[in-house]
Amino acid sequence: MELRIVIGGEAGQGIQTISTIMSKFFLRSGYYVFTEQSYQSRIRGGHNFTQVRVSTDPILSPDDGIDILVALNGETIDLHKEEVSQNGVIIYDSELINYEDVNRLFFGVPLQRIALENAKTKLAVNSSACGVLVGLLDGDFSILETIMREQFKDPEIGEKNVLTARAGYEIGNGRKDFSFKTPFLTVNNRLLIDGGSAVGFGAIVAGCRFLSAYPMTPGTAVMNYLAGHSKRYNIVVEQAEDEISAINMVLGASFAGVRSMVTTSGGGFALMVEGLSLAGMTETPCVIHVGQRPGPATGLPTRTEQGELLFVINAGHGEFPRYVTAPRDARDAFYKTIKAFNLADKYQIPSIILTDQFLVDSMVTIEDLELNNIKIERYIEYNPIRDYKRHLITESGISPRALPGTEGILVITDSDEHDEEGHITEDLSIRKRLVEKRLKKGELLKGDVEEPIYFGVSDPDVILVGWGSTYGAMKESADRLIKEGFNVGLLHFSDVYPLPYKQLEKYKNKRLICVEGNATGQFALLIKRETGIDIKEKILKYNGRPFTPSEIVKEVKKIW
Amino acid sequence: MELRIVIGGEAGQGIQTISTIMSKFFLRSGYYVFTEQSYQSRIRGGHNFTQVRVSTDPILSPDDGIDILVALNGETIDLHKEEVSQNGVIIYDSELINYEDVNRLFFGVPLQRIALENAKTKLAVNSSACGVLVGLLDGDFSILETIMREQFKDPEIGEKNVLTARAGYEIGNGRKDFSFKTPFLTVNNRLLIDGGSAVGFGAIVAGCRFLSAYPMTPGTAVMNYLAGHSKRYNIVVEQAEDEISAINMVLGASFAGVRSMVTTSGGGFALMVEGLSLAGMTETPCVIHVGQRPGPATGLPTRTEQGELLFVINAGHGEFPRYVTAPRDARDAFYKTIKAFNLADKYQIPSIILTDQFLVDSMVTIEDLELNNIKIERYIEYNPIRDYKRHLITESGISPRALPGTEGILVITDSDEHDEEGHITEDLSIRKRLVEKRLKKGELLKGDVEEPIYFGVSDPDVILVGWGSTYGAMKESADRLIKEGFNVGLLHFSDVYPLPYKQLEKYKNKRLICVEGNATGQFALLIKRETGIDIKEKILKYNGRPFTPSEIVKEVKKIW
Amino acid sequence: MVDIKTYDNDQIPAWCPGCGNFSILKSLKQALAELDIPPDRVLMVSGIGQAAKAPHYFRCNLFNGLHGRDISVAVGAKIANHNLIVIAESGDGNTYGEGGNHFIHNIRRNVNIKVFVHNNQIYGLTKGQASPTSDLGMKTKVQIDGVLSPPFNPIAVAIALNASFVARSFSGEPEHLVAMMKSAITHKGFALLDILQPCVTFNRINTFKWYKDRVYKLDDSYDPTDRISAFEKALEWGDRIPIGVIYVNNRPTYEEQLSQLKDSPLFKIPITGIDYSDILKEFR
Amino acid sequence: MVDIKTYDNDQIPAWCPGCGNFSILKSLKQALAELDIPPDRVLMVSGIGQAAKAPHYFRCNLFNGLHGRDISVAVGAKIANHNLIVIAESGDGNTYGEGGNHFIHNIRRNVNIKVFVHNNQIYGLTKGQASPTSDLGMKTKVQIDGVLSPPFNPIAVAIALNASFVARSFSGEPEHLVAMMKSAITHKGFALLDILQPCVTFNRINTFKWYKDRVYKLDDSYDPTDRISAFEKALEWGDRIPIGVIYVNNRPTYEEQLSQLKDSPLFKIPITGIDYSDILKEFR
Ligand SMILES: Cc1ncc(C[n+]2csc(CCOP(=O)(O)OP(=O)(O)O)c2C)c(N)n1
Ligand SMILES: Cc1ncc(C[n+]2csc(CCOP(=O)(O)OP(=O)(O)O)c2C)c(N)n1
Ligand code: SF4
Ligand code: SF4
Ligand SMILES: [Mg+2]
Ligand SMILES: [Mg+2]
Repeated sequence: MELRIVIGGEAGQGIQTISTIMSKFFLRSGYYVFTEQSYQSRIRGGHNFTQVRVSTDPILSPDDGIDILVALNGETIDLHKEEVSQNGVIIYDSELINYEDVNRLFFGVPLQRIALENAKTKLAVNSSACGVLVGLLDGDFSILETIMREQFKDPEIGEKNVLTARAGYEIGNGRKDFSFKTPFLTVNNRLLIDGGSAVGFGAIVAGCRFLSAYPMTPGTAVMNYLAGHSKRYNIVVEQAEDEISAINMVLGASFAGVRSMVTTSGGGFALMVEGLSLAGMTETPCVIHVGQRPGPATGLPTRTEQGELLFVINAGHGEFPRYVTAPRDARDAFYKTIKAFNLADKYQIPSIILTDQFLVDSMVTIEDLELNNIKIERYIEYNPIRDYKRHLITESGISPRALPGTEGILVITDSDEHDEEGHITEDLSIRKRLVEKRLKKGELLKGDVEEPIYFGVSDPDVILVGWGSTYGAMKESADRLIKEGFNVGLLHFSDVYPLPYKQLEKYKNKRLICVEGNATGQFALLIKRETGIDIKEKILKYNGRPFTPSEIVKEVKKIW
Repeated sequence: MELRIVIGGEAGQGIQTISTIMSKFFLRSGYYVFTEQSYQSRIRGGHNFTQVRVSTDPILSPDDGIDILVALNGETIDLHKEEVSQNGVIIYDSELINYEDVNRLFFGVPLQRIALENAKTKLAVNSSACGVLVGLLDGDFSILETIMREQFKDPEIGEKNVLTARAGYEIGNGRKDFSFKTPFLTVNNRLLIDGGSAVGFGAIVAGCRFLSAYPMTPGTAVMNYLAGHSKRYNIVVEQAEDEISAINMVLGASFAGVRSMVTTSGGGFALMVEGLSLAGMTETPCVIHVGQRPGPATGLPTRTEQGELLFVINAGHGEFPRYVTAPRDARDAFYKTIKAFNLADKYQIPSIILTDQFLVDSMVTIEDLELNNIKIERYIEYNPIRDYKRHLITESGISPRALPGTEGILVITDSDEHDEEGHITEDLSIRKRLVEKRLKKGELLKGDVEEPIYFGVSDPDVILVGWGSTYGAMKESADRLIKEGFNVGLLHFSDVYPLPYKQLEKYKNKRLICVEGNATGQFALLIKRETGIDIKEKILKYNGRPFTPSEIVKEVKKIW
Repeated sequence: MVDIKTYDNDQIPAWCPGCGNFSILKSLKQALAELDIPPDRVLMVSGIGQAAKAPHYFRCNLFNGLHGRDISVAVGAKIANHNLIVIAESGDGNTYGEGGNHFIHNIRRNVNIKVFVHNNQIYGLTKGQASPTSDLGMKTKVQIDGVLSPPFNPIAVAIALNASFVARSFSGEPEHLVAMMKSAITHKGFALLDILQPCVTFNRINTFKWYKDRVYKLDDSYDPTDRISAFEKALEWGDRIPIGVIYVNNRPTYEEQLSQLKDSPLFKIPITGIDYSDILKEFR
Repeated sequence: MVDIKTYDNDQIPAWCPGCGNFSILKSLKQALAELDIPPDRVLMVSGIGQAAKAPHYFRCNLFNGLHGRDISVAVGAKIANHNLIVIAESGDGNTYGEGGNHFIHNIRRNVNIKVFVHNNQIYGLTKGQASPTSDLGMKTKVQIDGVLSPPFNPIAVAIALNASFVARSFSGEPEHLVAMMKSAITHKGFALLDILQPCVTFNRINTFKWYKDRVYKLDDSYDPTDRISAFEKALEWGDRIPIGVIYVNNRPTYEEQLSQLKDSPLFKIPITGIDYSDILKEFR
């Protein structure tokens, strides 16, 4: 079973509320959900929409097509009606939207009147819409009721909204000709999580107790998440005056012993590049979350792209190791965030978590997270060390790390080239040894990166290669192609730098097609630079929207 | 004939004055000179030295070994005496420096006393040293005299210094056992120029009339140069409050029609990365001079490195074209600076001139510059255009450029994705077309980059591959190797991005050795990424000092 | 006289209904029209934010740059062509937060540009975080315990920096606002105009009414040339908030001090056909 | 008491003979010794410049970071471990120029760090360009016609920002300097100490004698808690230059206001063995 609901309207009409409530509703009814948001860089007006895709099988991406369109304004109908499937339906406010075209597709409901009658406020229009939806789908109203009561802190308001929803439910349930149904299936332990929260929760579990950031979409989601949980988990979240300050505060906090992070987008990261280099030089661990959006410059602030790969890998003056991971979905984002903190501490380097607006803002159903086996290692010496030298040259290149304030020792570091103790030096032979020490850590780090997932037939004719948030759409497209008889495989990377190359080596003589959300094929360039493998065929998208499986299937068939 | 003079002492003792005067002296005596400076990041004290290499043939690099060591302090003798050649000499102040080891090598002269006696000030010690040198070398004293009189604005002070120099000359000329001589050879039209001035002069000739920068070694040299010539050539030089402001001021000035540039080093460039992306998005031409020095972070502020190649090529969020040129010597720096301005205007893109401390600070003799054939093209429409659209989509991707203030038209641009007019847009189909428009310019730009120089035997066994300021040392080492019978060639790049690849393709099956002033072989990575050619053998140097020909010869022989 | 409509274009503001930005937009059109300045002589520069979108809704030249960097772009453009009327228009977060360093040092530099700040005491476009001017205690999704740092006082800081022209107005007093804009534009030198602007969506504290109840106009008895009393006036923020020209200090502009700009705007000075023999001589 | 020698290490200052930095270095050692603070409790943070090298010549913890960014690093470190005495020490270019935005916003933030600025009114390390505090008219290789922008007045700006503690001293008055350092360190909150420091190599205007002839000590009759008169005092710069504590405003520090830091320094709070079931519940 699969169902695609799109809710559209102006910014400020409550699209997000409806989609969140409905996503939770499907989760608790035993379905898998994927909820993707398309919104503009404005607070009111314009055209925004959300797709809630529901399935009895796990899903990790939105897809083309609509089975139910909830139109909060007339424009939504104009823009999306062509996408509505044959046996689909368009729900709209029959008293507010004058729509001529009346056929089987249209389902006018006086959404706002229901809200006014039952809750005495237009604001409850979201509840009437949810009610109509649940009714139409023959869902279990009590699940919706519970969610609503949780949602509203004030029980009286909760009651009013439940009333509203029930009225909507009756109307929706009255329309029996609709072919999609989502009755209660089963109780489960799954979670509904968005990428932003996954990174945020991962950071908290990793022990991040300081975050400094300057607001920037889509990075802000992680700041909001940590701030929202700061009291309970003793996290200090400080809004910096600018991104330069954010990264430098984080380096100060990390130097003094607290796991710390910044969160931003490409433009904010651009301002942190000098600080990144400082982290490299002073060997101060730090974690940087970069939520990509289309550039250059301000670009499309609320859209998605994979345009910052080569930038983050090469950012910073001078040479120093770094770890870059591009989580493939929210579950992966949770675990990779923890890994980013662990590797930052292990190698005393910056770790970059490279997500994008699509991953950050999309909600997905995942199986329960396993928290018991998570290892947090700080690699810090809390006891005084004799003749302590912060940048001691060791076999591995990793120096013992102590914290300032430890009795009897001093911790010294410098952004200038320094000696082992950390003092500024002009001794060029020390310079050479310190360069080698720092780079040695990068060699070791290669042992910690995760090889890509391979998925598909065992002897493929074509392998799709991708990275980061494209996983869901690529996996589903590979699935479909295989079902259609195509001899295809998928090689999908989450850790991207240092680039894991063993799987690539294995498949290098196959026909490879790189699928990326940018216009220049950055991952293909990285692969070529690191392995010499030249992926000539590419499927690229750069209009600000994520890939859908249907789209990839179509493109692959085109060039097959 | 070849002669290597090293002048060493503390910062503040006037090493630079002696070397500048002597370099000019050799130039005017008809010799080729290369003068390289090794100094520390401090104003007084420490150990600095300069090598003045003199030859009857053109030379483009310093080399190992010393024929005359001018020691302004005892430490200089300790540090350098082993390098002094068998028939060399060490000149030192016999009254100030107590040096035990007295043999043929040592030439004690009461430099300071001569200064005090003749000029009544210790400061004239530089003039006594120059006099001793010219005397020792049997040079033409009148040339030195002229240079000194030019040097000092006040004729009285000039006179005193000439007196001092003459006294030194007599003493130097008394020592007849010294085997190196530099008598007057010929009058010539050559120039003595350092890389910083070459970029600065190039910028002035290109029509740069606004420079904004924040001081940073070695970028400051270009700011000083333009400031020094600002009155005569109507140039506005403004010291910004930080590098972010510098690049944004430059974009404002360029948008309004003035050729403009910034100058900085890696750390300052790191702060300009967001502005770089803005230049890409708004299609505002600008020229950025990045003088590399060893990183990461503050690194070694007064030393040299080629560590920023991949950084500048990949810097900036989002995707947009840029031109990156790494001049191979001062002469090239002059012409490439002009080219950088022309290409910036032609394609409405940022151009980056990537030099390093070695190139910026070294003085070299070059044949006279040809100024008559220089083309300056602005590609600006000064007359009003009907229905003007700043970002009009054209066949080439290049939109007609007009200036704000032109009567009857409006010039509009935006850091957000915009429509052709320049207004902010959320229309994703326009987005796609604008991305393609911008990137198309990058494709065209490939036709403007200069292929590398090939030098060497016609069918080489080994080709040394290099870029930027290593040219002099590499050329000389190839020369020497060929003379010694090695079947070697040199492929040397000045334009590095877009990477010219035709010559590389031609030689790709040869044994290639990449010579670079960094620790990770960045140019080899770039070549691999752009062409797939995998240069496995590398000669890398990253202690902050430039390559010498002797060193390269040695390294090549090691791995031959 | 230039008709106010000359400044209209076909762009539709992406602001919330009721936002204070609308009246600022209209007032600036009116000020420019009343000053008889044609659109093609005006260059608006803006950063990023809700306020920074404003120039798109004008018919004039526009460079909409990066968040916080508009003042630098404006200064560069004015140096290149000082015949342009250059106005930097953005929000409080943009100008006093991200752009703080350019704000303070350009007050010193005194290039003849106009800086109009839509001060809604909040980050609007990024959905309601505290800005440098947010009141103590304001709660947001990030400032969950309320703002801890006392608000940035742009007026006091500008006076401390001996700014050339410092004024405050309120979007709810369009007549006053137009007058202030005209004074700022006709003033010779860097002019700061801080404009109180209700954000109806995110700032539930400093509402239209909140401002309306508090603002009062400085009258003729107030002397804006006295720096100490201007500073005192600048500290008034609470039950009563003064609006008007708070400080004026006529000092030479940056451009005036440059001999390079005396004869012609920089962009017009020919760059070809120049004799460089004096430079070549330096190298011989 | 901690012996002043405890603060000595074997690094040799890379400063010019006669530089004002030497006496500042010594005074800070003395202040720390007199306050009986052991070196391992002190974290010095610095930027880049001649002044910013100073902490290398102390025996203490040190993070020598980027040009202009030391205050941010210091604030981060202090939040992570508020048991540390955190001192940011750098030059005028570093702190008021490149770092200007962190300077102004951290005055507002009021984290209990100390900011000691060696103000030599010049960029020393980069060989003598004008700094934000350079006097009008000073000529350099870049400012060939002399400085055109009036000097940045850190004291006045800090007062405009209602700073917690603002003082000025002079490297040529070591006793006064030690006293000011001690007051700054013992003050609870962000403390700015601007230290006049002759640069014997590049600043030929503001020499030792120039300062010596002008500075005078504020006496007990001066009330540093009055903001307006402090502002007036801050504007005194010419024939007479006041040194001393110019403004004090005891307001709560950032750290005090955070319940997160009440029980323990942040870095000591355990991060493992925590029950996250309430978060998991939010996702169900
Ligand atoms: C470098 C950078 N950091 C962050 C952002 C995200 N951002 C856009 S607008 C804005 C704040 C806007 O606040 P304000 O300037 O007060 O304008 P308003 O929306 O309130 O009018 C921020 C933080 C950005 N675009 N660029
Ligand atoms: C980002 C960056 N820009 C520029 C520099 C170069 N730089 C180093 S020190 C300095 C100025 C120093 O002046 P100040 O802070 O007053 O210290 P002083 O040397 O006078 O003590 C500059 C511009 C740098 N290191 N980093
Ligand atoms: S969010 Fe606030 S500032 Fe932005 S348009 Fe809406 S009301 Fe105006
Ligand atoms: S240059 Fe100036 S500030 Fe730097 S050490 Fe020398 S005298 Fe001191
Ligand atoms: Mg605002
Ligand atoms: Mg200074």
